[in-house]
Amino acid sequence: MQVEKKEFKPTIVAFCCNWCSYAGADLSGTNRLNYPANVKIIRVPCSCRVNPMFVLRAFQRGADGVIICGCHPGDCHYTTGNYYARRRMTLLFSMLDFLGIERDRTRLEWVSAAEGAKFAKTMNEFVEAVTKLGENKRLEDLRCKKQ
Amino acid sequence: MNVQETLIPKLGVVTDVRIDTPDVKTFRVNALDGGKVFDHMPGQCAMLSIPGVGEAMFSITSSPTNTEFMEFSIKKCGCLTNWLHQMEVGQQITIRGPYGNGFPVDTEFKGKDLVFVAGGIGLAPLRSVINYVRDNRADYGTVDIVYGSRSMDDLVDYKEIIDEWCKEEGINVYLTIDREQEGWDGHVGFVPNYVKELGFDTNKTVIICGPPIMIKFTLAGLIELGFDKTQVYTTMELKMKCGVGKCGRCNIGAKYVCKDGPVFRCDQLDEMPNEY
Amino acid sequence: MKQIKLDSIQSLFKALSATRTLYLPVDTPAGADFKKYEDGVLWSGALNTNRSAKDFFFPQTENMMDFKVEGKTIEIIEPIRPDEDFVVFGVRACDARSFELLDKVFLCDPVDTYYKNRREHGVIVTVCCNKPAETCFCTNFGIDPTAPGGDVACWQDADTLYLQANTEAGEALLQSAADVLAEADDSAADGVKETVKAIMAKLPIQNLDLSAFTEDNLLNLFGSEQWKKLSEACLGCGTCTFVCPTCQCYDIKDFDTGHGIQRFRCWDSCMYSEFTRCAHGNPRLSQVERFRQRFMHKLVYFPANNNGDFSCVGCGRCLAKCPISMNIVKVIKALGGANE
Amino acid sequence: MQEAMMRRAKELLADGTVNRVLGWQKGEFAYDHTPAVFDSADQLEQFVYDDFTAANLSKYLVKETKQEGKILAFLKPCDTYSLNQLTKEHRVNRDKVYVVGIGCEGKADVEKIKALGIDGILGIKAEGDNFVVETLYGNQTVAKTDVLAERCVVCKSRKLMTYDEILGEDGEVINSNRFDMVEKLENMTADERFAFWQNELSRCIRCNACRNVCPACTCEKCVFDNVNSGIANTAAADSFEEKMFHVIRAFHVAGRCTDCGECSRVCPQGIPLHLLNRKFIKDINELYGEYQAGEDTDSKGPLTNFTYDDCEPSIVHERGVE
Repeated sequence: MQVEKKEFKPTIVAFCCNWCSYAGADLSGTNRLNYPANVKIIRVPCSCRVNPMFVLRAFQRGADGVIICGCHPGDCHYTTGNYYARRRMTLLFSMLDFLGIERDRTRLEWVSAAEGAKFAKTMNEFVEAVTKLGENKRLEDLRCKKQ
Repeated sequence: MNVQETLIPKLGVVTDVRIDTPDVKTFRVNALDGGKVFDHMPGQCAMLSIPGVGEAMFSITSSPTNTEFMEFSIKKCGCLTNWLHQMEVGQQITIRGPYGNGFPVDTEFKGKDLVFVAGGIGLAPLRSVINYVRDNRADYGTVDIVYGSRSMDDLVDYKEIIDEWCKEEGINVYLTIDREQEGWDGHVGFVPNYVKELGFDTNKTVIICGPPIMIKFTLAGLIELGFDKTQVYTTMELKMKCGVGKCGRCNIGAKYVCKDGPVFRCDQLDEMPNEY
Repeated sequence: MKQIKLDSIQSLFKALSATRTLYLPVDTPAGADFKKYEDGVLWSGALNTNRSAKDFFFPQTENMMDFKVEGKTIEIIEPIRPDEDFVVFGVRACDARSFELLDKVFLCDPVDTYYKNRREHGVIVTVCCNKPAETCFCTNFGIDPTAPGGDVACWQDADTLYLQANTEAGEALLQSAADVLAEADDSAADGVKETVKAIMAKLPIQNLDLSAFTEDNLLNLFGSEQWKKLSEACLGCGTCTFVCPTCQCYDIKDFDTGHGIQRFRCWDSCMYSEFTRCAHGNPRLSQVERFRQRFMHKLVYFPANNNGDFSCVGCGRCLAKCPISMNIVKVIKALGGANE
Repeated sequence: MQEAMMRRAKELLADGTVNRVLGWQKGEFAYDHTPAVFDSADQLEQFVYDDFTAANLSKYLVKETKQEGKILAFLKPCDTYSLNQLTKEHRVNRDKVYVVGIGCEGKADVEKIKALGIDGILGIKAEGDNFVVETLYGNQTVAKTDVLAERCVVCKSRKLMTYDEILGEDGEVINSNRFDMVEKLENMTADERFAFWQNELSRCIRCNACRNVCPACTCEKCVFDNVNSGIANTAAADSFEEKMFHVIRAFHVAGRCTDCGECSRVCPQGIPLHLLNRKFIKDINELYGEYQAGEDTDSKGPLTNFTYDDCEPSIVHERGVE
């Protein structure tokens, strides 16, 4: 019997800032713009709320890609949060790269509340990039895999 | 017996939840097909767990003579107990045991006059013995129960104490609360002082359970009254994981509380390092 | 007694691994460790492995059971027991003794079936230490490195390995490799034994006075003023515990996999601050108490419960690995009385 | 040197400048020295200092400066970086430490000496570019480069960053090649890097020695010990948890790590943990400007700071090998 190979649909976790990208996601919805349903949005009060551990735990729990969306530099609701987030995530992504984790599994994008179209485009691009990489194998926790 | 049988728990189901005090609830646990999950001796403990939350040791508060179900009086004080307090009737839990040595009800206690001294949630392990003694009344002498708590709202099993224990012949119940309170006409004061005031006959056997500080001062008071440490029993509690003396954390000196305890005679405690 | 030339030792490994999995010490960039034998894997000549051999019977993590929780109901799923037969080659006398000590804990009533199951599936082949180091002090605990025990004991000289079965399982193992083994005189390894004994006699810590560590002396030792000084530099890490062949404390934990709960057990260390912490507090609040617990357990509590056998085999791993070089030998010398 | 240090310690104890001395105590062998606090001239007879006294004493000062009185601490150059960083973070009360800075020419790694087949070590002496190792079987001369601890081979600085007085000679900041190995890894392919770290980190036994010895890890309660954090564990049950622990630990000390190398020194499994820290240091230097933690006590750390025109994380794509 031939088993039909199932098309790989990555699980994406998107940490979205409450003040911009989360609203941007809303806007892209009301504008009927499509982005894949396998993007799971987690609302955070600011992109700088995202602890590096959140990113790792998302991978542990089965994410194939993690994207963090925040306000454009200069527009942070808390004035400077995203500047800190930028440094942190740069170093974290670089470290993951150093460990040999594929670079395209992590991304940081600035998406404002008015950029519904950019949100959808970003997500589409990211999902495509992660789909190309295939399943997350290097940061997986075998216990969390469904048998 | 092997660990496969003991570390892998059985399933129980909560069949009744009684609110005793603002932070103590008593849970009735049955096997899935009714009846008890296992038999036990007074003073023995069981490991209760909610998978994913944690597992901890609790003393079985119901008497072995109760053949229908087991009861656990649990005070809300940590992660697991918080969770347990949210349980409703019908919730399944895992349960394994019984663990520990239990009180020597069939040996040293036989034929003796017994004094029970309890403070707060410390009544939970003693209730098992008290009810066992009540159900085998002929085997034991007089029974005195001194029970104290912070306030009258914090007295565990108040209804049972008033409706059953107080009314039974040969049982004297002495209740006390720490501070004056409206609606309370009983004794006010700390348990150790009350025990001294009551001045029990020194040929009686004493069983104490409560906060460490209460045990310490009650014991000192009893010795002042002329009691010997060999007449006084208490029950201990430390962090446990396995319940069978192998995981290595509940030891006091060379003794494991889960296996060699939790019931110790006070003269035995003297031979153990003071690390509890 | 059997023998095989060292230059054809690979044929022995091949024969042993034909019917079961073979583990043996292999060199890594940082010391030796037990690895599975595959073609071309070389046996390390190191005196001892970084980690002890206890992993084979008491692995660092082990799944105990799974739960499926749905609403108010719980389902318990027991794990499949590993039934792989294996042989551990190259165990030293100290580690071989450690199994006997672990047996006392895990095989006493109630029997730990997880451990017992592994124990029944494993065959131990020991090898006499040719070059004991200054950190070795097994002789203090009645261990003779020239009679390393196990199911099969081996001795090695310049070009030959001599093998002697000690148990039925060992006989069977040697039988399975009979094709590559030659007969040897029973006294063939005597020369090696004499050489090793001569080296042992010259090593520094062979005469520790352990007489003070008795149950009667428990409270005195517990109350000793020395613990504070001894534990002063202790970092509270678990290195000594985890490299120790006899440390057996464990933790039981639940892990939420997202589709069920896994209950597993893993090594734990009495040196860790959280080891005894529970809702009502922690009886061992500072490192002094935790440090004391570890050594009191090895030298007093364990012997009190096990006919006077100390829970140390003198393998010297903690001497080599402790980040601040505090170890059981220093504790014994400080508290042992006549060692002063 | 040892004699001079003992003499000075006794003087400072006698004149009441300090009431305790933080140093190293003789062990069983010639090389297993234990950090210790001495509070009398008598106890100081056990004091030892030689080319095996490697432990960084700065972290002990967190605890010690909470005690009554001033403590004398003998610090090597790398230890002074750690002390500065701890002072900056208000973990150590600098006023309660009397620092005697001691010059350092690099410490010997006893494992490396033993690996050369040298047994029965009784002592060690530095002579120019060599160590003379005294053994039961006579003296043996070995090249320093062969037996120096890894962190000393690529020593970044022999200059004392903070001290109240100096014994011996102060050195200079060295233009070292400590990032060579990081660079080598960066130039590997992602697959090779993954294989490298998988092999190294899989040996981790989660003994926490790296964390507990680290002078930058001084949290009252570590997130990996906090049962409420959801990631507390005493053993890595999956290879993910090994990576998680070391990445997060390195991240938590990023910008604060002085590269003292204690983590790799104490690792019982010989995992080159310093490479993770050095990767962060190298990235910080390259992306946000040269920064050396522990150089001073008042500058802002790179992760508690920013500029408006910092690079975007996508810069990772432009660097090194995919």
